[in-house]
Amino acid sequence: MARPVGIVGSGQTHHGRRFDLAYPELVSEAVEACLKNTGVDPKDIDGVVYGSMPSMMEGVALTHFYFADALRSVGLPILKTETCGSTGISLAITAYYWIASGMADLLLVVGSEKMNEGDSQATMTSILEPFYQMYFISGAPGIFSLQSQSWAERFKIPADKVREAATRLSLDHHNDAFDNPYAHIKQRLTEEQINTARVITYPIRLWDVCPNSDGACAMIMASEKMAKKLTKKPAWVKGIGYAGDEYWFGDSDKVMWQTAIQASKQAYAMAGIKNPRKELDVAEVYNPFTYQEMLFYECFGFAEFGKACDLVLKGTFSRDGELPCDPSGGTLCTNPIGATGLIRVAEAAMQVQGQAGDHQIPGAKTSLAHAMGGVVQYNGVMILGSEK
Amino acid sequence: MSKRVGIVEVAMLPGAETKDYFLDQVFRVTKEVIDKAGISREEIGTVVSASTDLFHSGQSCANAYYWDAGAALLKNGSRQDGESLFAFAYAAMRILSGKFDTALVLGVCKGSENPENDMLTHFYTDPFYQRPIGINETSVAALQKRQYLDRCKITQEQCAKVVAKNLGNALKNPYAHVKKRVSVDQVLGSAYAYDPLFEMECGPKSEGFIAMLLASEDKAKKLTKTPVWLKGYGSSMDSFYLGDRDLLEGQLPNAAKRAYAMAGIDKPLKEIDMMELCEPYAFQELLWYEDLGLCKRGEGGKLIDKGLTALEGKLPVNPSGGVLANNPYIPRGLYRLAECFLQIRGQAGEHQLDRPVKTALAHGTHGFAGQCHAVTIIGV
Amino acid sequence: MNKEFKTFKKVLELPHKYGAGPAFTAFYDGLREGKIMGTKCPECGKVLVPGRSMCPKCHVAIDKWVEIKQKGSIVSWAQTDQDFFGKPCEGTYTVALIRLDGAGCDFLHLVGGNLKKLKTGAKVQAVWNEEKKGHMLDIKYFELV
Amino acid sequence: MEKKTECDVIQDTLAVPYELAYGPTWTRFFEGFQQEKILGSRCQGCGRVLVPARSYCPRCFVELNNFVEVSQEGTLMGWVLTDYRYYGMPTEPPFVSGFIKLDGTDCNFLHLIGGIDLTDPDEVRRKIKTGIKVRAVWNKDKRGQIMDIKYFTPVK
Repeated sequence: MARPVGIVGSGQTHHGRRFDLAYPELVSEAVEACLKNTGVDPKDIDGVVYGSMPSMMEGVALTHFYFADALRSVGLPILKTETCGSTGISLAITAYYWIASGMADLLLVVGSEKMNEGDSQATMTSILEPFYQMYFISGAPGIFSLQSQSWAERFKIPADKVREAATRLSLDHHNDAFDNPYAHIKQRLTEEQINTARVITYPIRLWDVCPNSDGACAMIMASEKMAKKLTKKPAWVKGIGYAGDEYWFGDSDKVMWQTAIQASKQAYAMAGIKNPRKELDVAEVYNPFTYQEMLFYECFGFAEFGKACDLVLKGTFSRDGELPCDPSGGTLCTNPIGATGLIRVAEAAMQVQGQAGDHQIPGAKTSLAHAMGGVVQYNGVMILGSEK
Repeated sequence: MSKRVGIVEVAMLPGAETKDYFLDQVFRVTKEVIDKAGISREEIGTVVSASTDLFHSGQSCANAYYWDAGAALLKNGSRQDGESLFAFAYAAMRILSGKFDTALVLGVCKGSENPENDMLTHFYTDPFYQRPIGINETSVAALQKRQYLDRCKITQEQCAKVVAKNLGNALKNPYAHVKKRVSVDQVLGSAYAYDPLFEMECGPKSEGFIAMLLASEDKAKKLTKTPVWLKGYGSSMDSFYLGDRDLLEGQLPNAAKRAYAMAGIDKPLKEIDMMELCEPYAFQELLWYEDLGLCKRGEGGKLIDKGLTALEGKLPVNPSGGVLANNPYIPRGLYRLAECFLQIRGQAGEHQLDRPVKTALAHGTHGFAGQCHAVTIIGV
Repeated sequence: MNKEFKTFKKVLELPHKYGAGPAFTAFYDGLREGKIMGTKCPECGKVLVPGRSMCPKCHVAIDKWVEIKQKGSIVSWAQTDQDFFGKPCEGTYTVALIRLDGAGCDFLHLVGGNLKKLKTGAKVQAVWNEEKKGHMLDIKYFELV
Repeated sequence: MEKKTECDVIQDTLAVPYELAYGPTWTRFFEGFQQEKILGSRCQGCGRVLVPARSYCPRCFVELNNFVEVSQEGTLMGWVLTDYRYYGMPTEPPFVSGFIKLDGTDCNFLHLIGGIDLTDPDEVRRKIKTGIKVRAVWNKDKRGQIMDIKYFTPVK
């Protein structure tokens, strides 16, 4: 059996357009906030795990060098984990295995991105090789639009119904973001505004899509002994799942998406969860696009295949619903990519620690965090619990 | 929790630049290690790779590209950016956690497709202060060497001896990229890359594709009669701005201290049988001797003068020819470890050392003047 | 593999806008006025140049700016006549770590002018361009005194 | 010194050149293009026909070294209309990317859908629907690259 691993606490930057700080200063803002929130003595830290999405976005190669001081990693061992969009959750997973191996007791985990400094569309396109795929996948909106349309088509869901459910999600998340002090987009919207907003790639409209955010998230993870010393209420890592499929987009089914299904099943099995909708109290699903969010609900077993729209419209995933999803406003309202997955974990941890403030789901004991990355390729899932 | 992690098998491609397709090369080396170990792709527990985005690959999210070619399809895998010994360490951690029985470690870098290393390392700089000054890894190495010559009274001849030794060793290594015998005089007669650093003191730009299979203690014993065990690991990071650092008092002693403590080593010179050091610039090998505790500060030159680190010396260093002979930027740390593994196994071929190797040390470094170091100790 | 296969040449062009943040903005403002500005850490008292928003050792926020002397001595230097990517000047390129008088760290810049007596430990002083744009190279180079 | 509320921004474009190797499989695939052929590979393990041609099957993890010509007609499995410019775009927008299951193959092939007026999104939605049959249209001038196929066009 692996050693238990707990999350002590975290710190985030105020996400948004942050030209008020140079990049290392932004990283520092999250690190210092985390140390302050957790009361950890930096001298006790055994190592640092850092990652961002791709170096291209930063215009600096191998950014762990650049941020070495801001990360407080000087003189410490470091691991630099990068798995594209899923980097954030992969960082938490890295720290989990590092501590579970017995090679560390207390780790600082940091993810960051300054999306507004680079050209995010160009970055997305540079993920694709120039022999074949690069020409046909017009950045993230293009690929997600393709995926969502295939999903609606597969289960014969009428376009109006999908639109209505997507609008509901957009409305809910944008409202939720007002209760999250760190969220980027804080915009009161009406159904009318969402439904008639500019089309990005049909059927995806402006408010169905996440923003480009600058931001960072830092988290302290610890062995059982250390976690108990540092906090009365750690969030324990109960389950982990991660999977990736083929690079060539056309090689695998992205609707009944095997990596999303498998990652969640692995995590549920490790955590002993049989009925996720009943047993989970809250989920932080990586939702850069409203349409895709529903596909995840189905792959994760929150809804039967083809039925997510119905449950969304019933309010199952709203703040007061059976399984509240993304009460933080989610990725839809805040997306500094390299930090995004880690923010999901940090938010899911705060929920089971009862420290989520205005967006706390009362009595939450078990939560799920998720991130996605690659050419619609990777899914990572982490289950957290208030009990070990 | 697994008590130990064993290296079961390794496969790698030579460093010479080819016009082969990147994914074909990843597949070939992965398939080879799996076949050698006699297992199926399905049996592999996890895959941890090392590569880098964009700058040393021309592609963002490079690991997405080679995910399936690297046997990771539908596996719980991950990737380390920049340093391949990080990937090794992370894979070992995954096994030690008790969650996986086997782990595949990959290191990939297609140097032939990239512009010169100096162009890419120029982008390690911050855009505000160090980039406008135009530095890159080689010019910073020259700054480091100047201090080494000035402060420690190391001579140019001593640095050149490292080149002659390592390239001499590489002649018999089938995986080496640069194969030519050079004399100390030839090195000293070559042009300066940046005064005081000679061009012939700099590593080449090579390709690297390497796959290594790790397993838990029980599984390793089932898969091979001769597993080689992980004994110690340590890494350490230095400050970013060059002006904030003392380029001669870096972080390698810290990384080594951690690895030695884990391996229970007090006297490295006595207890370690061979070393593979990462010396993209020849003089650094001498500096690393000192940092690793083989001698006092400033005495690295004496070690090479005495021939202590030659093939037939007391502690051979870089029998493979080191990074001067083969420099696939990202996987070069893993190539060091692979050489240690083969030497311990007695499978190094023509350049097999003429005495038993029981404990070996592999070192990786990346960043300006060794901003980050990783040290791995393996043994029987 | 003897057959030579063709290759695909591509140039990745990456547009960037780098936010300089408060510390570099203040440092550049200093350059615009012909001053080299550093900061003094309230905890360890170390003077760092360029100035920082946070001490890399003590991790405390710094906002005490001090003007740094424009003279110092060469700690290390490297030199080439060749062209290379990112070269900021014509002809001989000499990059150096310079310990400015009173500073607690080395300053990275170019050395230029008459280089005959160039050696480690040599005294240097800043030479400025007439037009100052708030850029590292507003200091043209450091020349031997 | 006075604290500024506005910080400096440095603008810069990095241009980094790469030279990527096609290797034997892409070379053969694009040689096929020059003869107006689309080549795939059949995996001897799972029996799937994969297109573009491959040197290995990602699922069975066996080496593939056969080339089979596949049909130039197929079924549209998904599509997206892009009406913005971006780095690396194949042609001036608007354009439609499609996910095409070529007859007899076991994966989806990505390419453009064209040959119809793309300026009116509603018109596009009436003509391009998931499930319709499409056929490859070739450029006259072939350079041995993916855009030698001009696009796939709906079959009447």
